[in-house]
Amino acid sequence: MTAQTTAVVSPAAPSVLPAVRRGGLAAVLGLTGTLLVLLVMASLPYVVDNGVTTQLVKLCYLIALASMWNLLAGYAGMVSMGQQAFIGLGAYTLFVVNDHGINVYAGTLVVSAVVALIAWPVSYIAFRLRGGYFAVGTWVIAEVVRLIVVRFDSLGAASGRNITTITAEPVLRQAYTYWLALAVMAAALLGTYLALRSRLGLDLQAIRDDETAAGSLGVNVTRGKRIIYIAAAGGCAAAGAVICVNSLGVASPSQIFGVQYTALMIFMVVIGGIGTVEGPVIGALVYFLLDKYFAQSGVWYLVVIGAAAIAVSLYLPRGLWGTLAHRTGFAIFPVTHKVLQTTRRDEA
Amino acid sequence: MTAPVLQPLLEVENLAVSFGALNVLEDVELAVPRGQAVGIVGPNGAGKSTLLSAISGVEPVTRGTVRLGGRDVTRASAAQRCRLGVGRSFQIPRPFGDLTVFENVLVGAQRGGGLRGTHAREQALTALETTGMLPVANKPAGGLPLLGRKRLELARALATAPELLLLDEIAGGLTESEADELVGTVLSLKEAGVTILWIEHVVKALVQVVDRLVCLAYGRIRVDGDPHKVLASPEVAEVYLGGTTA
Amino acid sequence: MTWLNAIAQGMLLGGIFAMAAAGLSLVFGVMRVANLAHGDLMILGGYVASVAAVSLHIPVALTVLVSMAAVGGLGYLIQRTLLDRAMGLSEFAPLMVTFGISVIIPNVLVQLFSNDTKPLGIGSLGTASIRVGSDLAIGWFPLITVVAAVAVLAGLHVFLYRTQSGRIVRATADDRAVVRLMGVDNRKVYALTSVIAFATVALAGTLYTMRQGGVTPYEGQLTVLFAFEVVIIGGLGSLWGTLAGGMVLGIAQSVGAQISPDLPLLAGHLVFLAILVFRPQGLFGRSVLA
Amino acid sequence: GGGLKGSGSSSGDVIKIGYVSPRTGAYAAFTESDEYILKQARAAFAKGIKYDGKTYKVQILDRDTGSDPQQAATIANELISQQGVDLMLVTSTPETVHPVANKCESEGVPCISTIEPWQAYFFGRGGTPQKTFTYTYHFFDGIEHVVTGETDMWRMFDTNKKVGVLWPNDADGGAFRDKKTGFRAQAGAKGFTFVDPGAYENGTKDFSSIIATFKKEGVQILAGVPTPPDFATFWTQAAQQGFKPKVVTIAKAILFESSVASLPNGLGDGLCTESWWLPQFPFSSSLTGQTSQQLADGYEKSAQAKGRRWNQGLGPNHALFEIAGDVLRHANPKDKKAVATRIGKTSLDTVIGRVDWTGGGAANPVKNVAAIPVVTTQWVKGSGGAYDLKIVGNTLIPEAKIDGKAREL
Amino acid sequence: MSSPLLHLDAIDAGYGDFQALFGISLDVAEGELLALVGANGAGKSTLLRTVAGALRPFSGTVRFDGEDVTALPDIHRSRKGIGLVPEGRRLFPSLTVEENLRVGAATGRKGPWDLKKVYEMMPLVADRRTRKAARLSGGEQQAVAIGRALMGNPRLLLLDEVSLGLAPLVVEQLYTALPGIRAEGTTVVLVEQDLTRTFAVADRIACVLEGRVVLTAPAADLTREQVTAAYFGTLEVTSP
Ligand SMILES: Nc1ncnc2c1ncn2[C@@H]1O[C@H](COP(=O)(O)OP(=O)(O)OP(=O)(O)O)[C@@H](O)[C@H]1O
Ligand SMILES: Nc1ncnc2c1ncn2[C@@H]1O[C@H](COP(=O)(O)OP(=O)(O)OP(=O)(O)O)[C@@H](O)[C@H]1O
Ligand SMILES: [Mg+2]
Ligand SMILES: [Mg+2]
Repeated sequence: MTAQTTAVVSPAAPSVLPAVRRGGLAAVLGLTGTLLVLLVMASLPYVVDNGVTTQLVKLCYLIALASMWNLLAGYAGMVSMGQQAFIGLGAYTLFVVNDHGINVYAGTLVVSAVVALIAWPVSYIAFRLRGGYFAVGTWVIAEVVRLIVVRFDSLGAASGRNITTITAEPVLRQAYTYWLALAVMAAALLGTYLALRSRLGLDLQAIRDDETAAGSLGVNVTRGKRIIYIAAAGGCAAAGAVICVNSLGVASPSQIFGVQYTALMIFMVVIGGIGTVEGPVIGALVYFLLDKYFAQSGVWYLVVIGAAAIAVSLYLPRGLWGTLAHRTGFAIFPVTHKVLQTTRRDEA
Repeated sequence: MTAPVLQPLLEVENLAVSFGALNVLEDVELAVPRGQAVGIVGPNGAGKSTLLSAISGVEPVTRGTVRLGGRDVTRASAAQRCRLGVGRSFQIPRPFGDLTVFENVLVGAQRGGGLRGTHAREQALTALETTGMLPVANKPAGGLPLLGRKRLELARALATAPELLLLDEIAGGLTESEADELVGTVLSLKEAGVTILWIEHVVKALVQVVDRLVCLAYGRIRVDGDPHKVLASPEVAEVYLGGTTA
Repeated sequence: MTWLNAIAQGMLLGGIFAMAAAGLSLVFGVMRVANLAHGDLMILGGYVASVAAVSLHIPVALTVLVSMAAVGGLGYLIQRTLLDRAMGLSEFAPLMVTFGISVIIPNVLVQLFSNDTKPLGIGSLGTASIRVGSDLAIGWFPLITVVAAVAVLAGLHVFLYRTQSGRIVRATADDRAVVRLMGVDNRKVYALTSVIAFATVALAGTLYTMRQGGVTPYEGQLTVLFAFEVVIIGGLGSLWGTLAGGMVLGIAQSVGAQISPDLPLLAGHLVFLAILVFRPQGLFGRSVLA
Repeated sequence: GGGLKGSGSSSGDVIKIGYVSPRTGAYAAFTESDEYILKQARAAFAKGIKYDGKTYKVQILDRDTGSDPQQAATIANELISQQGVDLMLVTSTPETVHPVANKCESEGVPCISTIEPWQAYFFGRGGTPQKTFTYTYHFFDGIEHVVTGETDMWRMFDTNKKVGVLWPNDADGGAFRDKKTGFRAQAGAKGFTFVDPGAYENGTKDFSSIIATFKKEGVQILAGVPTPPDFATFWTQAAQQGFKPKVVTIAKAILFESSVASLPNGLGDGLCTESWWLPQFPFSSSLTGQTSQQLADGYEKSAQAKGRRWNQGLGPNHALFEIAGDVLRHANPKDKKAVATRIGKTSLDTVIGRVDWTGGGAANPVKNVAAIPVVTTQWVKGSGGAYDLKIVGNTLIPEAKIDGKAREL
Repeated sequence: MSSPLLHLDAIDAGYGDFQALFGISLDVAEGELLALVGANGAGKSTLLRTVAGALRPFSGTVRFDGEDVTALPDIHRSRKGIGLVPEGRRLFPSLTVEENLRVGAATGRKGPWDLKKVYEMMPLVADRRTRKAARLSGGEQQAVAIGRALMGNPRLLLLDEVSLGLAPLVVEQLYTALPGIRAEGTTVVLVEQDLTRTFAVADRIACVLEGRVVLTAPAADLTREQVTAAYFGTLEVTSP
């Protein structure tokens, strides 16, 4: 259509329109602060001994995973129960890439791309389904992927496999692993943030709330969903590769392809606050700390985790960060728009 | 922009839509020239909303063609048609509940309107201004009362800068003065050259705007022509108006 | 004959799946709560039955009822104290609540009963079968399970689609606020439904435990995916669909096994995906609602 | 990396021993007696360990993996990098042992492990006779023991020597099926023929096609390494469908009494398995001086047992600490390389018999492995309904007395 | 004089921090038909919701049939005979039309309305009895929503935007049926924007402006001009 029909302006409309703010200073501060934190984290291997950084590897991949699930479910409305498919594929593709002589650190990038490419055809099956059908469907897809992967003897069949070619001396290797995990986390976090601030971000939320209406407003619904599905697959694969590097291999395919990863992601996202960029980070941090300090308390620890999941979802349904943000309107990564109402607005 | 163009903006030919055994629309033929405002009336369940859905691409058609400016869009998705200039409102509003009113409208400006950045924002704000929604721009759309939602439907459609605007019952539930205001808005759109297809049971509001009226009943177009003549026709009186003039 | 046997065994297996999915069909299909604790509640049902038999010396056949009553009662409590609130909050809240329950149940069971298998013996019934020729054997207990599944699903169907209470249950699932305007206490309706659903789950769990001879705390996860698959193949909200879904999955697995022993799970999953690609709303699904 | 900081190390006069085990989660049955073992070990090391005239305090840091390999890796990281452990002990299942052992190997921390067939441990982690490990050592039985134990058992009966096998598609099944090092390769030579229907998936709910194959082939001997729930399903269906082998020797699934007792209709009676440790064993602990029987009794009577009976995990997990004590007394505990080298030079009599990394041969098939023999045992239903494990074959451990007569099913 | 069927006294109500109603006092006598008019967002729906118990007022009392029902939840009010056709239809989408109607009867109240009578009154509904509510057109849904409320045999029927989305013919049928409904003894409170209709059926009209009742008077005593003026607050508040 021709551009001139932008003339929907009613003749009576005043020409001064209110301004729209999207974080403004807060966004700049938030981003700068985040970059600073990332920089500090990146320099940690020079400052503290590797006991600290090796622990942080787990935090990094947890944040990456939680962010990916939040992007899928919290922003694009795709409640996937099958992200473990891509975590597992990430780990296993790393073996393949590694076997072809690419080192595991650079390999992670390749892995992420390869798995994203695999997710593309998979999305055609998954997107036939909606709601509960989608959730269970993606779970089954993950099982199928596992059952196929374990048919390859070269991948260790059902026994798992080890990374055999990490040769660097321990201190350096641990630093590399940490930097890799940090990079994956930063990419997941900043990628999510940038995607959400782009036009795509708003599209996704519209799709989540009502696909039909979104389509009628010109949003290419399947394209938007597909981009996110593929991106989240790539992100989960990178996290899977980090997991694999961190534990120097896969000890059990049924574990790396296990649905408990999805349960964990849901847990972190809901605890932190679904549909906020910061929520998954907080959720991951909470889980990380719980795990670090209480995992040795035997089965009661798990009972407490279960009870915490119930309590938070019932009494802080927006999650920790979501509640805070809702009460104070504060955001480190602001993505919402605010129309600044001017005083001159009551003549009509 | 309303230079005489022979090609009608919208052409619907031999259109049929069915849901299983239920044939909701059959043999619908409709051509709307550029700049014209056409009203659609008809009994409940006649298939009016379905017709809008078929034109806007929300409902797949069973048979027939939909052409937009001469271009066959029967297979095009709703999003494609929107970008080609079709804007619509839903009879039963479908707001993006977790987004603010402004963001709801911004979606339309960015995608349907194909705009970015400040341009998109300005268009969205203009659409809100036009529909009187600016004061609630920052409210979550899910919290709007019914009529607010209906106005939001209109605002979103406007934000896509449509060439063809499909309206589904936007005047219901308005007081007389509110309805008058709405009529004014729609008239100004018409003056700006927007082609309009408007379903409305509040016939009084409708006839103030439309150049032509179509009565749809039982899936077919029964009467089509001058609004007053159509309303006066016995068939319309029988299936739709039921003796009273609203 | 081997193929006939494969199909017969598949149907018996299907009955077990359908039984395991019956309660889920009500909770997930009708009440629309993706109950992640389904498998663990089944296991809990098995534990209750086992304790009733071993410690309380209740005749094994009656443990089914004890388990249904106990777990049904638990369902009432969970619904009133946790799920009611969760269902009013968001779609994720019930998911998280059931996730929490699914973590709590097995770990409390471990704490109480250790990891050892908790037995529930049914004597010779566990191994008895009807022989047809040399290649076809129909186990009595699997047969009983199939009959129970059909009976439970039929009962649930009649309840949901033929009685006023059932209609009210479905209406409540659609719009919990509006049923109140019709004088319906949505919380009582849900509590009733939960009692029925949990009792059904307990029945399935007890039969499962009897079939295995016993139960261990972490076994719940093993069956839960099958149950979800069955409900989805059949179509959400359709009880007959659940029965059909069980049969489809059972036969797919056993025919897959007939082709090669490493195939049954894969075959079942692939049939599941194939069905959904062509019928995204499931076999008997009332197509997805807005 | 120029300024990179290395590990924080523990203080000079405390030896830190890490002990990683799946105390909760799916594999917890193997480690039921951990609390008791740890209590004993702490008591035994309370006076410290003396090396080269210096007495070191001993601190045991026990960690639970929740049966999760990622958690195992995380814990290993923590123990190594933050706690600076001097020696790592890890037990039970590849999912626990591999992540920890791999970490130790790559960080240069000595590590001793057990309760995982040694082939799965060694070959599964990428070891070959040429490419051995420097820091990580293992002691446990291997397929060759199972083969000997089981074939001995089979030969006690008059059968057609046709063996049907249940080898699932998992780590254990894979190790048993392996063409070069697996079960079939070793037992085939002894005149048995094998019917292997294929690598079924764990969690299979219908075994009728496998049962039909066994029936068709006239299988009279059943063997395998199924998981407990899978075996329960299989064995029940076998009974329903009239498959009655004469001898059944099953590893893993019937390790624990409760899994045997819960098989329907007394189907557990007469099933055979191999045992790596029993109270009947004529060995005693180098740490506490207890005999096997005393260890079992001590456990059953202890508060930590909470009324449970002894289990097979007790022996090897106890032995881990025996070896740890021995190694640390004979090498500079603060020199990881030295400790690792010392493990490789250890040959110790423990509560599960001799653990020997020195001699080569059957007891030391590859550098990092001390192979532990097994006895063949049969579950016998006692009068009270309880099941007892009777030794029915002792070829590999002749010192262990036969206390039951093998009988056909 | 007998006490009014519905008596509202100084009702303040709203949503969270937002107050929508300010000190509303209003009586509706048994058998009466009261029409509520007012601009968009004036608070009419909020008022009806407060009466039905779907919304609890911040302060004030609601009396029904002489009894203080302010603390009584909606469930019990509907059993006592307050029936609401909610704004936006709110049908049960997965149920068929007939099932929707049957659920409406869950109030357990005896009375004139049953399936047969609803179908008789609204042929539009009768023709679609086996169809899923989710599949209905907008007007069809509205008709079913009215039928569903009637199935509860209310003593007090609250109709919010009753003719919204209905074709003139159906509106006509509905208004033709109204006297019949009232003849059964049902009291009606109606929100209707069509003033011609309002004047034709209402006994009394109440104008709501920004959460306050600014005018109540018998329909016969009012002119259209007075009512429209009340919409904009340009009319002096007259107490009835
Ligand atoms: N998805 C569907 N499946 C089955 N029937 C449908 C579906 N959508 C609409 N219908 C039916 O098609 C008919 C036409 O519906 P439509 O919404 O087009 O009517 P309408 O003319 O807009 O009526 P109203 O004036 O009441 O809005 C209705 O009888 C409706 O029940
Ligand atoms: N759920 C809600 N949450 C917050 N505010 C609400 C809600 N519903 C209504 N409101 C606000 O309460 C006020 C009164 O709304 P109400 O729906 O009662 O008006 P109404 O007179 O029925 O208007 P309409 O003619 O638009 O239906 C409005 O300002 C509206 O924005
Ligand atoms: Mg319509
Ligand atoms: Mg209203």
